[in-house]
Amino acid sequence: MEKYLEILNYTIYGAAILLLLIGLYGALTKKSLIKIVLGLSIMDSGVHLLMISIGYLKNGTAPIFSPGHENELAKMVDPVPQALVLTAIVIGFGVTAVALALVIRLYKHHNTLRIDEIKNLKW
Amino acid sequence: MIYLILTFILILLMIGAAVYAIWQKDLLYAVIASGIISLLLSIIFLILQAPDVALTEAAIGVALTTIIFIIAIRNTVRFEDEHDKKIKENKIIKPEEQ
Amino acid sequence: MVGTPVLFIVIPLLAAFIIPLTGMVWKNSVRIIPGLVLSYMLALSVSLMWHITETGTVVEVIAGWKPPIGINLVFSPFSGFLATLMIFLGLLVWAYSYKFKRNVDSEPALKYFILLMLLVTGSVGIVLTGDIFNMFVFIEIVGISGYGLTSFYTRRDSAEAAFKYLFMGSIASTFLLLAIMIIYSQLGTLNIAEIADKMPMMSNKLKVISLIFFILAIGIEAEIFPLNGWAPDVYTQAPGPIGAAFAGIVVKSAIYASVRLVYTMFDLSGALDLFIVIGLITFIVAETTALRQERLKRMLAYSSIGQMGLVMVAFGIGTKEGIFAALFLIFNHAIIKSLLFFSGSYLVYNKKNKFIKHVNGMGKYLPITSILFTIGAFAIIGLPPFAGFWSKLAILTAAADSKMLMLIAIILTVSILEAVYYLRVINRIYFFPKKKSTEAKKPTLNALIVMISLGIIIMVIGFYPDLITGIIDRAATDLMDKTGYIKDILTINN
Amino acid sequence: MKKAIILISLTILGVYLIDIFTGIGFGTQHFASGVKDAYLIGSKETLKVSNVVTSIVVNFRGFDTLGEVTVLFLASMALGGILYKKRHDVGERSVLFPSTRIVMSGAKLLFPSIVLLGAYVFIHGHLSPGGGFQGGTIIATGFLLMLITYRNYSVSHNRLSYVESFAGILFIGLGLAGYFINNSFLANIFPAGKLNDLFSGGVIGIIYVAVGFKVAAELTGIIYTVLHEKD
Repeated sequence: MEKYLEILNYTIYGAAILLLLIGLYGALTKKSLIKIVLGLSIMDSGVHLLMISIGYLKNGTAPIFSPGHENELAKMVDPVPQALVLTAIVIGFGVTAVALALVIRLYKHHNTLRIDEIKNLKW
Repeated sequence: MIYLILTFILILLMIGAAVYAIWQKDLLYAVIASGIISLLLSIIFLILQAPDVALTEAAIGVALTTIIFIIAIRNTVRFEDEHDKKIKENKIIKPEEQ
Repeated sequence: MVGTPVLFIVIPLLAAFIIPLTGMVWKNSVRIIPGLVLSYMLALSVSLMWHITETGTVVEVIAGWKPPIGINLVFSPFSGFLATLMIFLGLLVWAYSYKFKRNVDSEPALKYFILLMLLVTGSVGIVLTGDIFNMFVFIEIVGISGYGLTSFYTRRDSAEAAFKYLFMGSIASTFLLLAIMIIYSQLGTLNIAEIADKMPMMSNKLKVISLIFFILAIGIEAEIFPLNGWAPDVYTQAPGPIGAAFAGIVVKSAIYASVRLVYTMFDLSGALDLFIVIGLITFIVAETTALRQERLKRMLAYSSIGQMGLVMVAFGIGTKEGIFAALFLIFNHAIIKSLLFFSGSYLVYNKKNKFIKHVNGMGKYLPITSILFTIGAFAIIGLPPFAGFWSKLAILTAAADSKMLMLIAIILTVSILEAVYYLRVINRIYFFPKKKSTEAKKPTLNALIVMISLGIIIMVIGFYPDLITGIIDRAATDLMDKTGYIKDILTINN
Repeated sequence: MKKAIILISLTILGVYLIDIFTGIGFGTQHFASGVKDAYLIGSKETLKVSNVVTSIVVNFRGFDTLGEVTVLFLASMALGGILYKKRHDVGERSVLFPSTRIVMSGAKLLFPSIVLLGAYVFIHGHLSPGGGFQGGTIIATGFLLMLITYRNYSVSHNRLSYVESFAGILFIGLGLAGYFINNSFLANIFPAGKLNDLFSGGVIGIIYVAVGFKVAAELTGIIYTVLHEKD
């Protein structure tokens, strides 16, 4: 059992970091503005997964005192990262919405989404 | 044990969806793939004992973010390489050819 | 006492939620209320500055939980000094742009003031908060209001600049979250004082990694050299006064964050040398780039980045004199660069590309604005009767005290470059013939009052630097006192 | 070339991150004494809130939530500025696809239950998983469903900003009540009650309801603004 948990250890962290890297790669190399925003949002997802998995405890329970289980303090997973991720998700949504609004306006202005054609300013 | 296998499958699917989302030229499919990432992510959050976050991710990541992306795509173009297509159809002329 | 630090955040947010309601009844309230709120904040911060000279640092807990558990706000001489400066500048920006775009359709113009007020609030929050995740939230508030303000003009390429800023800002927030999580996973706390207290428990490798992530994230906001690609475009494309707001408010809060991290949270000895190296590179690269600019606002933007590099260098010296010089420079840069942005945007008003050549001969048509621009330029170069002279002198003496002679040589050489490009503009203002097609725009009355009062402040500080050095000296002592900071927060009995 | 450089640097970053996080370890307690236990005990003993995440989000770190609500407010405001149109331009909304009768009646049927679910989630935020954000977003998805199905379904912009402003004022007002009565912003001013009771946690439940209304109104407003962009 311990061995499997060790695998899980690597897979969850690995998945989170891979998501982060894939998102970052997309954001840095892709030419389409929407793809860039998509990459940023995938990157955010990766960080959120990373944060939640840091707070996880083996065989832990959710941090809720349900009736009859009020004394299981030690078994509860860490609630702090969950609260932080809650905040971060909502903030990330706000940023994504603003980004897409900017994309729509850029498209109206330049009639293209290609970042290599929108360069009135230096990139 | 069953959770371990489930998590492993979910993670594989999620990475696959992420790669697909970045690789796919059709932005609509890419956005749907990113919605799938959020969906799988919310299940993983549930397995990691974070029901609050799972609920939020399901509502925001799957529904709202995806729909806003789709609206943005509808207002712009659907394909990533829309430029090459336009050149092929001679709709726009490259600046140096002018 | 007018109130406690928490009102710095709560009152503007309350006003921001109320304004949409009052705006339906009385349109002009959207313009006026932010000004009232900013004046209230200024009164509050000045009275708190008086208060802390007698009682020492004010620490306020939120929701009644003592610091490691709850979030706390710290109004110390250092953070209070920066907060007061920022609020003062915010008020000036508000007054300058009060009549802004009156004839244009009013709706986006009205949103401008709410966004400006929240920009100031977010920056003050970054400075006052004692919790790293709370700092992240405030950085996001500053970021989003910044994106909104940058993309304010629909006709220019402002959306492009805003998108660039947003791209960098998103990557920054990701790295910030990573760094916060690494620290949380090791120490189990998010409170800056407790992190500083427990820092020896962290392994060296993780310390270095999290510091790098922090510097990467905050460096994007603080316009450190390789990460400042967004800044010139934002300064150029945003409305004129917003350039001043970025240079005077946002960047200062980012500098505060990085300084707080290095001086208080991390006990790494090499971090200060890193500051010097980064700062010097930023300083040299930005000033040489500014020399090659053809547009006025871009030139001012690069000059601003260069000055921030100089501030980093001064902080990196690490002695009390160094910190004193850095804070003095921050103060001077805030008022002088605001004056330059304010007057500069009138010199190139109504020009599409805002080229430097458009200022030709403006000395005759806009005499007061030109004189004020000249005062600002002389002050920032560091000519003797103006405020900028004392801060440059302070940096040079601090470097000399620490036996860093190379540093003095580099700073002096680069300052000559700085002088060259500013004098070039002044030369054009006074000694070049005016083109026929360019028409001058007279500044509005409130803008004129703001610019003249800034000019007077520069002159007064230039002649009587003692007016401000006492406050800066206390702020510098406060920053050096790490154990005092930890003790103030962790042993609060509320 | 650029891609190769990016790939290499990303690989380096990835290796470093993997190294760090495997060093940190998974599924174990990483730190000896953190704020975690204080939160768990405080939530159970003092605040009498069963959902610890709720008590952190609303009370212990309630200031973050205030900032976060402001971020959403700012986002909707910035969005309005970015996609600004003169009043008379606001015409018909673009609909993603013409919906069939089945979708239309299905949406009509689902909408009340979605709103009800959202309300349930944020009223019981301190007892069960969920709360203001979750409930608010669920309600916003309900409005989203109506908006994309019906071409002529509209939400009054004024009404949205009434809800938004009043919810925000309620949040800050409750916080200020704590400030004036108990000398600390957001401090609890009502009796805490009993653990696992609907009326437990004092001010927390009420604040979370306010957050729920605010989030719902703001997200609906954001979607509404974006949907009004016609191609």
